[in-house]
Amino acid sequence: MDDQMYSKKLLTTLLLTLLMVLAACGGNDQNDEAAGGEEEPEDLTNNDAEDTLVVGLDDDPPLLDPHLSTAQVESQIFKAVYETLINVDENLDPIPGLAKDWDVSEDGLTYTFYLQEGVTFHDGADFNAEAVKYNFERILDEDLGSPNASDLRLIEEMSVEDEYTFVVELEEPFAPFLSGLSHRAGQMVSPEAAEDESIDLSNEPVGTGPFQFVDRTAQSHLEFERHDDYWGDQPDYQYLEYHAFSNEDTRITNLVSGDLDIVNRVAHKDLEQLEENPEINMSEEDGIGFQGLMLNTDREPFDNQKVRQAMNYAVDREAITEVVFHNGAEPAVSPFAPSSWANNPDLEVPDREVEKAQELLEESGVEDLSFTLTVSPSPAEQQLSEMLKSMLDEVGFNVEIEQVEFGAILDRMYEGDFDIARLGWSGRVDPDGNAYSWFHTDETYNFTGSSNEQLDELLIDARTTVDQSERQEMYHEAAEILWDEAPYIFLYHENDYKPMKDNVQGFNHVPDGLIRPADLTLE
Amino acid sequence: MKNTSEEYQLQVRGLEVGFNNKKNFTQILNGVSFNVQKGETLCIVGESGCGKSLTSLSIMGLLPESGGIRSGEIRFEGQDLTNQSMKEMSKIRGNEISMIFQEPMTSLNPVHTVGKQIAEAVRIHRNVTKKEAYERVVEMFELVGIPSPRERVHNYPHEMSGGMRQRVMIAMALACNPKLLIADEPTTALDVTIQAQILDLLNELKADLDMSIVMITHDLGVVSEMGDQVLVMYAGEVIEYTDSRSLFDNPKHPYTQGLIESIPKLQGKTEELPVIKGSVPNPDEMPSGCRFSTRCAFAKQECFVQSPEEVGTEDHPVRCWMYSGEWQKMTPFEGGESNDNSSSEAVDRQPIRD
Amino acid sequence: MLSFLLRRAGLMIVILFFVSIIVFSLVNVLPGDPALMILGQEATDESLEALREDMGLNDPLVMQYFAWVGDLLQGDFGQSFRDNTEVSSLLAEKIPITLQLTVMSFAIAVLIAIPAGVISATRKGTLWDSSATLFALSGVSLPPFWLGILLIFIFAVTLGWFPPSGYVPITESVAQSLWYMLLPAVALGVRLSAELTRMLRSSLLEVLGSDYIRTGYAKGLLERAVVYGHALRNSILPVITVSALQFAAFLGGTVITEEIFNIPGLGQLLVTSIQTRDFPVLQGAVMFMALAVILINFLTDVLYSILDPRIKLTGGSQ
Amino acid sequence: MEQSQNLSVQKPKAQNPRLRMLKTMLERLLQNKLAVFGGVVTFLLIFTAIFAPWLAPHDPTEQNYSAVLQAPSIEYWFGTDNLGRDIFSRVIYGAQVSLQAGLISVGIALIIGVPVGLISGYYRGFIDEYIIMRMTDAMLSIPALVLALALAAVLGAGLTNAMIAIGLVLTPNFVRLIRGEVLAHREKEYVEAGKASGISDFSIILKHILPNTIAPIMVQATLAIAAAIIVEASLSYLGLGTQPPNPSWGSMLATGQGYLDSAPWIALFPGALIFITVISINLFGDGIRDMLDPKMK
Repeated sequence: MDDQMYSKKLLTTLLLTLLMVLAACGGNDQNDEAAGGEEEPEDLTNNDAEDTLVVGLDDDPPLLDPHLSTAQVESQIFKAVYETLINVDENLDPIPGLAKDWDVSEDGLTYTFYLQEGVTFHDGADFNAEAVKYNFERILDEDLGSPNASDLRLIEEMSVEDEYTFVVELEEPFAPFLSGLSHRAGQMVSPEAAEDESIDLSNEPVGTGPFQFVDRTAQSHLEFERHDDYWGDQPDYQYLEYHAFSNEDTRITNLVSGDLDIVNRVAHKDLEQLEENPEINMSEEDGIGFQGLMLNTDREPFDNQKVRQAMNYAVDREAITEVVFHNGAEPAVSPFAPSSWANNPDLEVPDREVEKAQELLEESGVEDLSFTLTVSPSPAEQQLSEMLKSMLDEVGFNVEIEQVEFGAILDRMYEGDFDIARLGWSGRVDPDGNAYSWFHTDETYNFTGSSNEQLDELLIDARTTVDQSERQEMYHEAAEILWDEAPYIFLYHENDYKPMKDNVQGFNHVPDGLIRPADLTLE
Repeated sequence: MKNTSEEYQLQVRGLEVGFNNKKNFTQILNGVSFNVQKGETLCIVGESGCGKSLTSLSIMGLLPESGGIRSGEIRFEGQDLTNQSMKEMSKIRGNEISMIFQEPMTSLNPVHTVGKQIAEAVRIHRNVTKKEAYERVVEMFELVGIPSPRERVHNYPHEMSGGMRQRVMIAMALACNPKLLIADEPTTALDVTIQAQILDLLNELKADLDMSIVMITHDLGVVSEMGDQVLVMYAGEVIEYTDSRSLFDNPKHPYTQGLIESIPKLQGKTEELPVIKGSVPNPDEMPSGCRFSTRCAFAKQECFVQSPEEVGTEDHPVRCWMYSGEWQKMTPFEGGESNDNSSSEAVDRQPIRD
Repeated sequence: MLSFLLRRAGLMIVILFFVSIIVFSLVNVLPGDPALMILGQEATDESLEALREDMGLNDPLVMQYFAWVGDLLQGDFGQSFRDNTEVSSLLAEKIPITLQLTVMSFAIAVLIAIPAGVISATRKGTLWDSSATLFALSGVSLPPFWLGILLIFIFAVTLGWFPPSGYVPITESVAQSLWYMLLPAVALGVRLSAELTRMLRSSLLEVLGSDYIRTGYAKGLLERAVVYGHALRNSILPVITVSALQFAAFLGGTVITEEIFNIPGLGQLLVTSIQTRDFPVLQGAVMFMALAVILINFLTDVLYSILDPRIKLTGGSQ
Repeated sequence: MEQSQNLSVQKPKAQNPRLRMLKTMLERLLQNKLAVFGGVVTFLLIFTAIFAPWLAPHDPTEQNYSAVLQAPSIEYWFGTDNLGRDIFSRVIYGAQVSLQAGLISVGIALIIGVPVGLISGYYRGFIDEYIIMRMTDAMLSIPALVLALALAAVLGAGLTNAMIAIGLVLTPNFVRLIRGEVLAHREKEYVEAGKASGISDFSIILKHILPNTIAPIMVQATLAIAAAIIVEASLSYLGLGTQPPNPSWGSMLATGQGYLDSAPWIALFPGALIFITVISINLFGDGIRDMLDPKMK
């Protein structure tokens, strides 16, 4: 009833305003109400501009609880308010986070973490081994249903050695374990806040990070303030805000002529324009994800390997990276970015070969080559899908494009109700994160329905092997199998761009694409 | 004309009024002249379409946008109203010259109380407070005989009867003590009993307030009750002009005669004349001769060709060939439309002569 | 008056009942599993089933409907699938933004329409009249999104006077907030303004020809006083009715306007909720919009009766 | 039998005044310069849509990666878009989509709305008063675009579904209009007479009531086409209407909005076409309304 009352009040106000306007007009001239506002479009914020950093995000982060989080954009926020046990540097190598050091046993089964001392959560709770244990248990708790539990699933036992020493025993060696701890599974929430029924961590995060949560305006912006008791170096500025602009043009406008200081994502069509702008600095870094087409191998015509292979030759990856991404992406042939140690340099990007594709199609003997390409309705996706249609139609396919919201695409994936979907991966620090759950039989993101025993074996071996050069071999081989099997048509690796105002300094471009706000200084 | 202009409250001379259509000007009033003395009632009589209302609107300066005064003058207390600015006119209107209209039902703004509408008129012309203006309204309500005036000022028009509303209109018109009141068919829309009440009221007020009245009506019954002077109009022209006694005793123009004959049969709202058949010709189909010729039972051939001059005495001018010297020499009209539709009764009648 | 109000209120409830049926059935045939939506990609079958049971998704539709309406009546619009926020608080957050847009464009519409309509009616046949008529004619055919893009192109991209899009809360800076909202308000308001101009012109012409206007002049009022004091108020009555009837379309216009100018109001919430299959939000937003339309129409009737004393609210359905 | 005989006898007689009426109506229409303008432009648009394949200088979906975002030129009159496609050709083909959307969705609204309105108004009663009318009230209280958006989301993106959604949204307008007309006619003498002489309800509705409602339906339908075109463009703008790469003015506008600073022609031309189409149809519709009944204005 409250809301009805509220809306009633609002409407009454509206009506009264209307009346007042009418009355005013009947009486005399009315001043133009906007006459006073001839300032520049600045000041999204009421905090002191000198002391505030404003980050522009491409989407409103839905869930601020790192253990429940699935959306990429949420991780941006976590870099302000939470900290992970392990951090990664620009080369994606692990560096200390809340764990100042760690030991891994020879057999790769026992991990001992030596924790930072004197760390407190924003609510005053102490950070210690018990807190880590609490967090791990929380993630593994089935009632919580954390989508990030898989990173910790192999934990057999964990123990609090002393207040600042924490030991984990794994069931079997798990190479990506540490990199998982640099991500959501390693994020430490305040146990007190998590237990407190009155605090909704999804909306009011409580961590140990350099900034503490102040306020959130749903689907608009988030406000943070410097955490005075932060154990590390104090950030350069007092206030931090995240503003969501799902519209890429608005986001850029607010960077160029508004008061966004740095932006997490930029439409490639705007790259040249931003690079020419003297007041904007652009940081570029290879991405770690992959993008392409998910083929439903349970359906015709993609149950036929030759048809799938034909697609690999039908698409012009160079044209795509040039026209859609303005050269801000690298053509892709495997899940591993060219900069990754897992990348197989022998796999070269093929030229577009129409005849070869047509031959393969002919060999396949499949006659009905029509299918629906499901894409999400963003401008770049639309542009890409139209290019793909044009290329594929030319070799003999008959493509119908269907624009469906991302959420609905996922829905269809789970139900297997699609022919081809435009679905990619933002990437993980460890190559396992780009391969296992995507291409191992029946794994979470393997919506293709494809299954290859040899590949499965390789992917499992690669994650249970500790030695990196051995793993590299395995991933090279896996990439070759993937190319040949072609359940997924790799198209490009998107580079990561972070445009910022020229007074923003200290930006450390880690390929995971996350902005670490505490590093930044304002000149 | 013996009197100098100062003695006249209102003096209209050679008024020519018409409408601008897309290209041409259609003249409606053709040289209308008359005088109103102080304290006198002048009745303007005629069927609808004769130009009575247009005359009154010309005086008020309320001609519709497409209408205009082509020539002539309207002198009010010696001052020519035809060349006054809008602003000057608005100072005169409702103040020195007031007007009441035919339709009391629609002449009041439905969304304001009657009191407010009258008070507004008072406040335009008198420098008084709202409260004083309302006092004046109450006073006027008493004057025009509206019972429990203090309550009635807060009524909306739709809450009052037609007669009451006409009283409200009168109160509004008289609120600023005008010197001249123009009443355009003030009783036509009302019941017969109410009509009489309103006319009595106007007569009383005229005496009390010492004002002149121009009464516009198609009803000679009204004339007999109100009129000192009578102006008979037909098709935009004055055809007969005299005092009311002479008019009834000795109507000269065949049209006037027809009007007078119609009195017993004319009741209430109809403006159709039972005696004179036909209707006033359209302005763009005006006969080239006497304008009444198409309906006149006595018309001779020349009547259809040539327009008659104003003849008769100074106190009783009339526009008809019958009273000119040439009448006897004129060729009688044989056959033709006008005689076809005149009844035998009309033919039998003889023109009454001096 | 009271019986009229009761009658109208009864009618409103019946209409709302039908609206709720429409909204409920729309959402329940929308593809997508709410449980999956909430639990996300890695949900187990057991947890999905448990949640479905918990949410009553396994109940018969009629039961689900009554449960939903029951919650609605207690002001419980449910929670967003996206971030678990209360839909009611989401609405409360978004409504003022849309309200600001609505009020501003309404004000702009009225500010344009009243002088345009008055000039056009009082100076009938002049160049002013023709211009106003041309404005009215083209204005009603200008889709708000096209006008919005045109305005962005001219005033933001080319001239750089305005921000091309975005929103500043009025609580942060009144001037800025109005400045940001000006182009969208114009884009949204012009169509209504054209409609109102057209209505006002014909209504005013009719009123200006009426007897009481002549009375006004006869008592010595100047044109200005007659037009604004007498004619306008009378001629605005039908205009108000029309604008109330237009309110639904107007509210629909906010959706696309907010999308184009990226204003985080109710319209954008609605579009996002459709795109993300956030059913409770979708239901809440649509319900609110319908409620607003119904209430506005009701209040218009009340307002009408205040402005026009002839109308006694004694009965009669629409 | 008797009836049809009567009709055949009356026909030649009745034709003359009818013809005369038609003539005066046409004259009235032709006098209205704006309506003539609207009609001519509408006709030109229909012509363009039908003969698009012959009029368009390029294939509207042909991509030319070496001519991306070209400004208007002799080769590309309206410039090219972000995939190097000829905007002029796309705009021409877009007319097909828009007009088709307008006509078909209004057709759907008529197919549902006319019978429902006729039956509801003719039989009145509980279902009419409390179900059908309140249902139309309810549908009309949800903003048309919002309802169309939700329906299109339910049905799935695509032009066909968008047209169905728009058609459904427009339906209550027609139901109300026709019901009102029926109510005005059902008490008339010829209906009473028909009833008395035992003619079936069905043929009364079909032969006597329906013909009398055609004029207002025509006017409403014309104006509804304009409204439908706007809603279709809005849905396409939001990605729920015509799917790429088919050219639709709404989706071209959406693409173009991102290039307003670098390639404004992408958005400006299709937008202008929407405006011209809608205003022409509106002018034409107003003209028809004035033609059928000059007092209705």
